[in-house]
Amino acid sequence: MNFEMSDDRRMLADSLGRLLDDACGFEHRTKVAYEAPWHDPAMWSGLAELGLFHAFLSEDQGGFGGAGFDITCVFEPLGRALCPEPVLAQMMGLTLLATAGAETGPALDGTERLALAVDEPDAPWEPEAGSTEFRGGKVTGRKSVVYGGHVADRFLVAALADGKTALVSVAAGDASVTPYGMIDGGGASEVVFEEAPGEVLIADAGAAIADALDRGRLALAAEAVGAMDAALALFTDYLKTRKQFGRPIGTFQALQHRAVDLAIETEQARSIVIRAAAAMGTEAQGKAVAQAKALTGKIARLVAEETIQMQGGVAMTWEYPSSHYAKRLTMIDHQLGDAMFHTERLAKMV
Amino acid sequence: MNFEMSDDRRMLADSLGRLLDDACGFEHRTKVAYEAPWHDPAMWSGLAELGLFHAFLSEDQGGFGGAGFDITCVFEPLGRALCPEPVLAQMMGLTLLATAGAETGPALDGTERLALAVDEPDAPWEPEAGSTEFRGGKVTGRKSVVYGGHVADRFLVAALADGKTALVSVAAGDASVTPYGMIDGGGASEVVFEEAPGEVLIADAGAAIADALDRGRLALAAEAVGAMDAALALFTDYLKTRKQFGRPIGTFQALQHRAVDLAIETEQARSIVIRAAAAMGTEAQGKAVAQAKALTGKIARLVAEETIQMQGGVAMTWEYPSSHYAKRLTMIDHQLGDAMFHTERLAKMV
Amino acid sequence: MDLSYSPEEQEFQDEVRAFLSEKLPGELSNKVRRGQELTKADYERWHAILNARGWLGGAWPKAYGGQGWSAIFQHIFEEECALAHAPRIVPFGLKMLGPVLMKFGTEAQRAEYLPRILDGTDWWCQGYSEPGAGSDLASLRTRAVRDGDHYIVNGQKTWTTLAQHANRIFCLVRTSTEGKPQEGISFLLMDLDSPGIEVRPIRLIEGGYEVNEVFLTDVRVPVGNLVGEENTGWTIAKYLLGHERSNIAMTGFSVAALDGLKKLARAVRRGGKPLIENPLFAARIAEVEMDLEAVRITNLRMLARAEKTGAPGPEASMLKIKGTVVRQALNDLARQALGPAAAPFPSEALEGNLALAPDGHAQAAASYFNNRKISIYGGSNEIQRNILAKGMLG
Amino acid sequence: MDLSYSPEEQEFQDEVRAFLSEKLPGELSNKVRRGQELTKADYERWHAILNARGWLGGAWPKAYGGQGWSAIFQHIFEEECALAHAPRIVPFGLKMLGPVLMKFGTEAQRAEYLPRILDGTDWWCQGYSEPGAGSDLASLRTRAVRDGDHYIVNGQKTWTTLAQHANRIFCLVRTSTEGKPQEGISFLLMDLDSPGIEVRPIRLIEGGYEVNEVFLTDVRVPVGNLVGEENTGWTIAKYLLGHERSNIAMTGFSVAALDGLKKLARAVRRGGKPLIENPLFAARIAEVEMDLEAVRITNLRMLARAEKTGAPGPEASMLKIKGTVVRQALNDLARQALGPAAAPFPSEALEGNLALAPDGHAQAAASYFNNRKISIYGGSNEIQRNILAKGMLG
Repeated sequence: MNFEMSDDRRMLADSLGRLLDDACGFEHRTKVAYEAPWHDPAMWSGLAELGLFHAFLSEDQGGFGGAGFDITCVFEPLGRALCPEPVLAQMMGLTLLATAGAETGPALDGTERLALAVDEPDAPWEPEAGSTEFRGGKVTGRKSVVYGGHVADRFLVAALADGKTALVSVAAGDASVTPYGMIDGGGASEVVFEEAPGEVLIADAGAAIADALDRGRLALAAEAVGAMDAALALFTDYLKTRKQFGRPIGTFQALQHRAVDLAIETEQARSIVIRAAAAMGTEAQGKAVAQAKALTGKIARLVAEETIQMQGGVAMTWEYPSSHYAKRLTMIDHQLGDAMFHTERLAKMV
Repeated sequence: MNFEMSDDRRMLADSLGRLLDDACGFEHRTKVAYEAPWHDPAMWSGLAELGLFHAFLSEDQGGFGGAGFDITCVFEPLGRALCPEPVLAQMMGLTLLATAGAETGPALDGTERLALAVDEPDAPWEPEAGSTEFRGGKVTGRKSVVYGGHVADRFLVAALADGKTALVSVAAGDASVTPYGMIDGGGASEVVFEEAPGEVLIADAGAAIADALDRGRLALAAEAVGAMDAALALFTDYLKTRKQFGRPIGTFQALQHRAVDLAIETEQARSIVIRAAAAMGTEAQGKAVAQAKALTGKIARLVAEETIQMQGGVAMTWEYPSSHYAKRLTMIDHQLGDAMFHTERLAKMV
Repeated sequence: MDLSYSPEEQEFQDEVRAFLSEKLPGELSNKVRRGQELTKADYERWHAILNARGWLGGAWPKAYGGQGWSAIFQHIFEEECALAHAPRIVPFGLKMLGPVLMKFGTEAQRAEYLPRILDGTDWWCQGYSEPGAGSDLASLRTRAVRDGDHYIVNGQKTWTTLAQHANRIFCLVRTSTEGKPQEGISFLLMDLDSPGIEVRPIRLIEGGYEVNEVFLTDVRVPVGNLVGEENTGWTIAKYLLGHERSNIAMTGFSVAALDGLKKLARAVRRGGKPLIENPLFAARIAEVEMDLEAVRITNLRMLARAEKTGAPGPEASMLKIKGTVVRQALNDLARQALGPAAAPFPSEALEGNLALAPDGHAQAAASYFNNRKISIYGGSNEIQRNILAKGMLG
Repeated sequence: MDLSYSPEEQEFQDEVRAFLSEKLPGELSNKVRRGQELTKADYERWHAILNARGWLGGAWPKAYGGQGWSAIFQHIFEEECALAHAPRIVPFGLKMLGPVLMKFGTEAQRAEYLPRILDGTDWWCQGYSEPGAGSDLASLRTRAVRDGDHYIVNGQKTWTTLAQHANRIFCLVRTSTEGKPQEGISFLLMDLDSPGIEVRPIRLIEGGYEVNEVFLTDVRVPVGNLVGEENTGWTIAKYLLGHERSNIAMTGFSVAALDGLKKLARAVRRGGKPLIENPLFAARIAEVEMDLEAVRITNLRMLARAEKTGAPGPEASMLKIKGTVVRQALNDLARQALGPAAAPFPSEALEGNLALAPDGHAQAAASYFNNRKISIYGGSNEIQRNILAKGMLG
């Protein structure tokens, strides 16, 4: 038993943390996160140069990582910094390209940007339930809230082909893309395919997509833990320094006990993410990831609501970073299945 | 709009309260509640002499009440006193006798004791789902956890007859009755009918039983409010007087805020019971009663758990009345459908 | 026990409904229903419509141009307005300063200001909170120093709602530093055009602008603008807080929001079926609904008691807490119901074929974040618990 | 990162499992699984079986007859015991007094008492709490006054678990009233047979007897029974509290309870189907399960840290809180699952054809009520929050 990060991962996480301190400071981050194109090419290049994307693939696949803990050691710092870059989309895309045995070089070095086009307006989080079709070499359908779609060069699309869910590659130029920003910063897009030429990467892609989604969920859960840590640090600092009725508000017992509960729940979140990271690639993956996503989603919302409530008005303002953590912590639950969605999946496994 | 009790009801509630002060003091109550026959004939006679049972029927039916508020104004004091007598069973039984147009005199004056035999081991809270049968004038089947069954003279049994749920009257002597006490005091019984001679009171009794159950649920919700009031009174008194770290524990803010939440929730419980009482006999009855039973069930458990936790060890002891309130408040949710059961019913109505 | 309105009250309810269906402009109710920001002109338009009917200051005594509504009439009016998605009445002049002037103002102040509140000439805002004095209001530090016929005011106010639309502000200011902090506070009226006053907007979490900072630098205020005696401002502030209890539970808004939520959950699909058929989601709706139903009755109980005794009792703080919690739970479920579609910002950018949310729900996430405020402002729920604990535990 | 046990630890785990499957008497494990009260003989029987294998004091150093188990070995042992429904080891001698004597006792005290703990000659109980000193332990008032070679002890202890089976008690007593309350406390060993000691049972909420009051009237205790220096008892008490951290999260019990709950929910029917198919109930199980899984990992993290640094860190208080909450949630669901069948008391009265609950669950409600204690004793969850707040907020 060992809960220390390996030296390699610690070095990567530390380098990433330093890069984000420089390239993703609060003011710059807020600007990038909320203004078109919701993306900073320099930040992206910095991440790529760090070799970040190589951490998502195994050595066999041309990377130097690929394990669950490689994902979490990257996404925790991204969460702490509220980094708005579409690293999640790149990670899931790379996973699928590697599974398909397709060329990963340009995506690994960050020159090609990928986005996974899975959700549809009436079928969020359920790739099998979509109605997008692939027929005669062409894709037709609509994908909704495609994270990273605002800057993607290529879409990896879940589409029905011959009664199966296939993974089809479509160049961004062949789709109609409507980019937009998100309430918690960063970008996404609506993507409409009308007879768009596509190349099948995996003909029967159900399992491959499910695996990529699981890796994405693990990443989001780790990102949430990073954001919780940062939000709690701001919050405890505020409780220690802000005075009301002549003393720091952190001396009021009712707030103390609620603050402690947030700290406990954040440790719970950290633990369940460790559990899920360790379970990647094993039989336990599906259940452990669902637990991690559901529990972090629930706790993230609690941290968001309670840190606003206890800090009061200031945490309602745009100028104070706490509000942005609250938004990210809340909206992270809307990606790749919310706490209810995964709890329901788990309820069927009990 | 008027939230005052009518003079008649207030007089009845006051008389009942005084009677219970005398006849159902803590020590005597605990003895009766936990020792066979789990019943005190003197207390029962006292209740009957007060005319209590007449409050459950309308003037048409030979009583002087029968409205929702007649039920709540009786059951709140019963809850405050933790009265273990099977008044609930008598009330539901009387309702059904009156609906059937059967003789109610002996039950009204308390000389005949009734019990409604509805639940079965594999079908709690669902009279339609039972497998007890009525055929050729005989009842066969098992009814489980029949409240009041330990002292009943007569059972009103839900039984399948000609594809419908009928209400059948069976003399207690014709059934095999196994009486027992309950963890929260008072008694019930297992009742097995083997070709027991029965008389059909209502041939198609689904609606009549549903109405009696609704009235029972309202009664239990009101009883819960009475018990909450008493439990909170003990609790606030304890918080004011018990000292730790040199001051009353009621001056610790973390406990204060939780105490306040209990008071707020108790008012919520009171309000939803008022709502349900007012809805009796209207189209809104089913939904309002389900809301009252579900919400009071949830709040009753909260009050039970929190008053134990905040009072600490003393509230874990048999000698201190608080523990008995906690038991009743918890177990009341097990009667006539728990919070989950009714929430699920409501979820289908949203 | 009787939960229904009297015949007179029912008649009034019908009257309000008829009025709303006839006079409330669809443009306004649609904006409100969709959670869109209202312009100054929107508010003024609605105020004028109400004033024309004599209902803008319906709760004011007839002597001051009102209808002398009872608490129940006022409740009926506000609940119906909320159900119809009418813009809320801007409360600072009508519900705050008005009653204060009636009780503490001079004849001259009443004559000057009250008519201008009703006819829309003045838009008041409230200068209570300061950067260092939020929940602990009595620690405020904005100073007003007497200089002949004027006070010279220096300091800073914050969380000043809709100050960007206002031309006047009423402030709590410190006129003495002796004794307990509560004892040196005065209630002062100011013209926002006065030299030395600067209003700076504060951007809120969801991106909107509805509150402001107000900087006061050597602002000269005529002593005639003092309301009540010098150093009695705390009494006035407490009166105002105790008085302003109508609509505290916001049940009208919540009933409307519940209705919208159910429609939303019917329109949105999950797992190939309407979300409302999902047993977990439907159970959550059912749970909020029973809580709301109970709050609604507690609210009526408070009104009935206030009608009898003149005082709302501790239920006011309970209603503030539970009413806001229920309202926020409804916002939370609406946000959740949208799934991924809740995230784009601002969602109106996506229209026509690309619209993501059913009509009226594009702002679900923004409304959720914005409404975190309701359990903070006007005495946070923690402050309400302190108040209740004092009553309960001494 | 590696969550799995080392080969050596796995081997030990296998060894424990094999031992339990061979040596744990079915009568005992059935009683435990059913939540029935164990007799003194039951406990003694199990202790003797363990002692024969050298595992009763497994965590004790070899010098004192133990195995010198690491924290992880200890955890493995306790988790496996819990999963197998073994009786819990009575902790007062083995986990409390033993380590205290090893650290603070004299050679003579160790030689006299430690072997008698292992061989079952002595059954110790703990005299900490008093009627006026629960969470505020330092305010205890039981006095010990020196009289030659003896202390004369007067006072009252309460919540003394299983004192009815014990022949000895270790007590915190006040030997000085000077200075801070913590400074005048001593740690004293007593023979329960001493004249002047009376043990009176306390009946608990669910009807059982497991705690007692202990009345001390002019009890003469030889000064040789003092552990450590006079007036240093608080240090010993704190050491004991900090030391006794194994099994604090009770995850073994909870995993076993979760397993039992799932079986129960499969056996019980509601609406014509097994309860486990009810989406609301299944979701509740899923929620507790994920909480438990997280507690389990937090527990392992604490063990790994303790192994490295020797100190459990703040996780200990976190585990106490969350571990008890999860355990209680499981009790709550089991009670709920039974519906009406949870209410009869004592349920064992109903047997054979009339049995109401599936095997092992007749005591579901009683266990639920009894386990409300776990968030109160050993430093209530409120006290744990105070401790954590101090670390977090200074």
